[in-house]
Amino acid sequence: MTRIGVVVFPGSNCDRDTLRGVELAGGEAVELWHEAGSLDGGAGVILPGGFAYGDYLRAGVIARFSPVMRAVAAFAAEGGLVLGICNGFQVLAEAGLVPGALLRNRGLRFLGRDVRIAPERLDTPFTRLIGARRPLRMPIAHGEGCYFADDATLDALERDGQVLFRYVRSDGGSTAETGDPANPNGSLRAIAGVMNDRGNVAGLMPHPERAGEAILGSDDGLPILRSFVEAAAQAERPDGRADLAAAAVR
Amino acid sequence: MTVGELEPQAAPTAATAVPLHRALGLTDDELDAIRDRLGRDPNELELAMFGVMWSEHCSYKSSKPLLKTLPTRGEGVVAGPGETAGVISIGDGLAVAFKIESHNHPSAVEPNQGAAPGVGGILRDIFTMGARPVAVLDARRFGDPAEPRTRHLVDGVVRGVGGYGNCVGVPTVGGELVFDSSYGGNPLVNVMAIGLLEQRFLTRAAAPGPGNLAVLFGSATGRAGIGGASVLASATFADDDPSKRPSVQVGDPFAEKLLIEASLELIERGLVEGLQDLGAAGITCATSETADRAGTGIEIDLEAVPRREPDMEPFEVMVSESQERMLAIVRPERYADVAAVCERWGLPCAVIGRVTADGDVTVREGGRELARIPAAALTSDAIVHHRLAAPPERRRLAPAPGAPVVASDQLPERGMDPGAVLLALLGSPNLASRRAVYEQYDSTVQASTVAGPGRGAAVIRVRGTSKALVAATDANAPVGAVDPWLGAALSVAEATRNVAITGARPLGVTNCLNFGDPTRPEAFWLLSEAVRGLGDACRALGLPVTGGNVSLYNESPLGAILPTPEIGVVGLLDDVATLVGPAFRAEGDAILLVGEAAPGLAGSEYARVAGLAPEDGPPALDLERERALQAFVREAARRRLLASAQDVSGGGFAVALAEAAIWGGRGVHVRLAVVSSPAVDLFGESPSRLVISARPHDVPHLSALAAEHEIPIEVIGTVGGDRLLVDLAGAGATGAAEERGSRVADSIDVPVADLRHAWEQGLPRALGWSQEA
Amino acid sequence: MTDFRFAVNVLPKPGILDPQGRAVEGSLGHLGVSGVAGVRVGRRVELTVSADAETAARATVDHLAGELLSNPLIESFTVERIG
Amino acid sequence: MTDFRFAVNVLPKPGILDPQGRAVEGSLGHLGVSGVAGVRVGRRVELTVSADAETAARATVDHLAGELLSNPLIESFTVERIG
Ligand SMILES: Nc1ncnc2c1ncn2[C@@H]1O[C@H](COP(=O)(O)OP(=O)(O)O)[C@@H](O)[C@H]1O
Ligand SMILES: [Mg+2]
Repeated sequence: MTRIGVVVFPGSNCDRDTLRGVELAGGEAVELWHEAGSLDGGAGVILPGGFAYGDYLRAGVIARFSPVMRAVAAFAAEGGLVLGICNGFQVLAEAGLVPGALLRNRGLRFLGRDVRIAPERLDTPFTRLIGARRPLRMPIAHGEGCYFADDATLDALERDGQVLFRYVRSDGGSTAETGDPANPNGSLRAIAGVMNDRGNVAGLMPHPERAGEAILGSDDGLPILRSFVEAAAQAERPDGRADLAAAAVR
Repeated sequence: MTVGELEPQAAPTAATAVPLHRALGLTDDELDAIRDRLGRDPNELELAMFGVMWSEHCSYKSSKPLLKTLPTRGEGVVAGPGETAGVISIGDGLAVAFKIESHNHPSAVEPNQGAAPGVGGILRDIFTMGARPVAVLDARRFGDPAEPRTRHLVDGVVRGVGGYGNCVGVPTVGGELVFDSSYGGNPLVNVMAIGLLEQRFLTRAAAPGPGNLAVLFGSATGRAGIGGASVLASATFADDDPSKRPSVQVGDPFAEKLLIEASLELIERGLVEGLQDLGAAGITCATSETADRAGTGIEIDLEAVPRREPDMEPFEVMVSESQERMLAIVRPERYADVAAVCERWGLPCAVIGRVTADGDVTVREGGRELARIPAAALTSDAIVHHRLAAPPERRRLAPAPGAPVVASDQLPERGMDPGAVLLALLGSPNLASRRAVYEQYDSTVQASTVAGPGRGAAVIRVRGTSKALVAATDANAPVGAVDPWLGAALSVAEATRNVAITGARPLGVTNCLNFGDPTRPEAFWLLSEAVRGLGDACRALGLPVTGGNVSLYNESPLGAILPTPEIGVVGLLDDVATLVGPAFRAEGDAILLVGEAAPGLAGSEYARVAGLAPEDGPPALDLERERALQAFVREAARRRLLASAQDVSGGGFAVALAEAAIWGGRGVHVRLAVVSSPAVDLFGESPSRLVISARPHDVPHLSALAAEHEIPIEVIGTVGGDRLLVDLAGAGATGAAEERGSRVADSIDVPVADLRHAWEQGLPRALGWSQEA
Repeated sequence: MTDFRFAVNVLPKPGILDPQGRAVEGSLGHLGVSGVAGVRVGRRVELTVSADAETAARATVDHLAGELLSNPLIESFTVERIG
Repeated sequence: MTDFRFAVNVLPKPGILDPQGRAVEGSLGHLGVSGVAGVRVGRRVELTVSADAETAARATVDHLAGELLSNPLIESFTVERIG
């Protein structure tokens, strides 16, 4: 089975959910302590949600300096698959591993609710198994999820296909612009998830691991985790990683 | 116990004029009782320790005799009152721990920072037992939502509770939000927490084994929350800088999260003999309670206590309520492992003393002994007061429960159209959707929330099993103001009914008694009647009371609060696949009314909206009927005869029906036989009633089952369309009502979309929150 | 009317727990920084006041700082003229 | 070694939306305050650095301010010596 590392920072609180989500998606989940110097043979790494270091100062910024993040950055630089969910996205953004920053929600309140998102493309390691499901329903739970980047960066992200998910209305048809209630935090261009330019590191604010079983109201998150596990399995094979990176970008 | 909930004490400003014990909140009689127990005069430090431990909050000195009357035994109870939290076995080697507590007074002073540590405190009560917290329910009551001060408090409390709970990663899955002007000067912030544990890890807050180490871990100790005892500081320092002695504590949810993980790791690795959280009265409370429970003593050395601030006085260290700390009792040979666990989680940890055999709490500083008090004198043998109870004047004016009063069966002026009344009720602050508030909480973390806030009881699945926990909180304060026995009994009936209608079996009850000054005989009467009602209801329903909390002195210059017995119930659903929800599910399903309306509108939301005086008489409660109703609905769920089940409570039948329609996104057409009067039948809140729906072919089975339980049941209509249509029929309808001057002629006919709109907009509008996002 | 620009610095009072400051101190090791202590994390609010005179402007800022920008139970503030 | 105390003021860059600043402006009316504009809400971090000389201490602070205390994408900072 494919090993997927789930990082545990002090203050991570979705680590257990994510470990379980990886297992539901068919992977072998291993905990990676924030002081770890290596990724313990993981074929992919997930930074889970929560409040690493209390999110004090700025969400994700203190966690970014954890020892394990050096290993994560090195792994990403080699083309390894990295996914940040919610707080994990914030950590990746602070670390500069994905573009942009996550500002306080437009309404200045923490928001926990189900949102609808739609993938921009289905040929990435994070979305390949989503198929025709649209829109995807899953919870958000964050106070700082307003995606921000300057206009030039946003244009480049769109041009280069780095926008992974956008918030959409419940009919799924239309993108939720800033100011639309379906865009819960005021994210610019309704961006809910992005990738780096190489296509192997992604972050998203909604929680796929909380939408992995019908009993919880939605299993729309499962295909995201399954995509990740499957892509990681492929990356494990000789030259798999290079293929993957080539396939993912453009 | 709840941190920072010490009742208001005499202002320490005139410390020099007032004898020290009085400035510390102790009466002359209490000082004598202390002398008795010590056989000598206490010194200042000892007096400070008695002052906090003999406070109402820590000692239960007024309520203890009442609490003793509550039923505590029940199936599977593993820990009951007297332990940090109630624990009940749920099979598979698992157990559920749960408790409710208040954080009222600090929240009134500083809503955000005051409310937040309340969450931390109750969570510690749960994980101290070895349970991982899996859910929080927050029950809160505020004054008039139109008042700026209320809005400030609501906003602060919601941010405080949310900020803390969201960070520690425990989902907030339910609770209450009630507005009543009586809470204007004294809001109620009650928080219930639920945890799951493997029963073999059940841990006691006891200090067994003389020679074992007393280990303090978590945050360092500062001057936070010294409260009333700060009088000692002003007595000691000539020019005291008050800014240095804040009594408001700042919670650190990040530290709490680390504390949860470290504590559970210590327990699961078998490294501790006992574990207790530090709350009110800090080290004094933790050491004396753990020693007393084990029949041992504890000797501590203040110099060993890690501090956050320099120059702390011994009493400050002893009574500080610094948050996010735990006391572990550890065998000497295991200390190195304990320290390693704390280090890994980044938590300071220190041996501050050891368990002794002498039964005393002994405080040393280096070689000097500063205090020595029998542990029991501070806890189990603390003073008890038998307070005077006298019913208030007004009580005698109120008619007996259920007495029909002419005034109450009238709809208000706008009630020419009951549809308009229904819309007004759905949009009223107490009945409208709570979404604007609960969306500020994380209700889905831990990925086990089957039903979160918003629609009746919360449902949390138990991972690794097919089971689910079902929980609800309720308090009927308005009826309690008229008849406290009935108010408490109705609260139990409603909370348990909310759990039962999902198909779950209620396991036990926890409660938070929010009342006024117990030295006022009328206030004490309210409390004692409420406890009697709580006990009677729990006995009738066969449920143990496994714990709770008492918050007295909830009074402000504006007056006392309504007596508020907050009830928390946890139930067990054996197979989560059989869960019954409240929403109508399918076109063509039959709608049935179970139970029957009884007169008495006092305390209802209808009465509030219509401006009726509470002296009208509240609805009666038949506990035997309630028990039968709950047995019926559980059995119906078990046999999968129910498509939906919703209980009739706030706003009465019409609101229950409308909610099931709104949540199901479906219309209904029903015909209601009015027995009493349209107001009573549509909007009255008499208990033991349900609105259920079922597939047509299940109806005969349901009827037969209801007959077996001797419960009235009646098919009243069907699910379908997009409007809510209620035709009124029967002797009490139009004609007869008109004759009595009630003037109701119309049926209800409102689009479900309009009902939804009223329900969704009500709360943000009442609070003046902009409709952002 | 003249425009005066001020900064209001809001910090946790001495003795009040400052979890943010503590978290920052705790992370310094990871950054390879030593010799840093006494970290307190607060807020800085900059604002422009239009008034006839600086005293009037400052009175407005003091009022705002005490009522809105800080929580007097746990925080103290200072006001600086910055333009 | 001498102790130097500094303050780092972190503010949203011009052009970056500052919902907190807007919220403060929005509530001025309720407080009966007028003539206030250009509100920006940021952070202030005070800290003590032990070093041989102020230049060394300041270098440490600059490093911390740029790496940890501010996010250069959205924020700018200034450093003040305060003791
Ligand atoms: N209203 C009540 N009903 C039943 N038990 C109660 C009530 N109030 C307090 N208790 C019990 O009394 C004991 C002492 O309460 P408290 O000091 O708040 O506990 P702890 O220090 O363990 O948090 C606990 O076991 C608590 O459950
Ligand atoms: Mg306790």
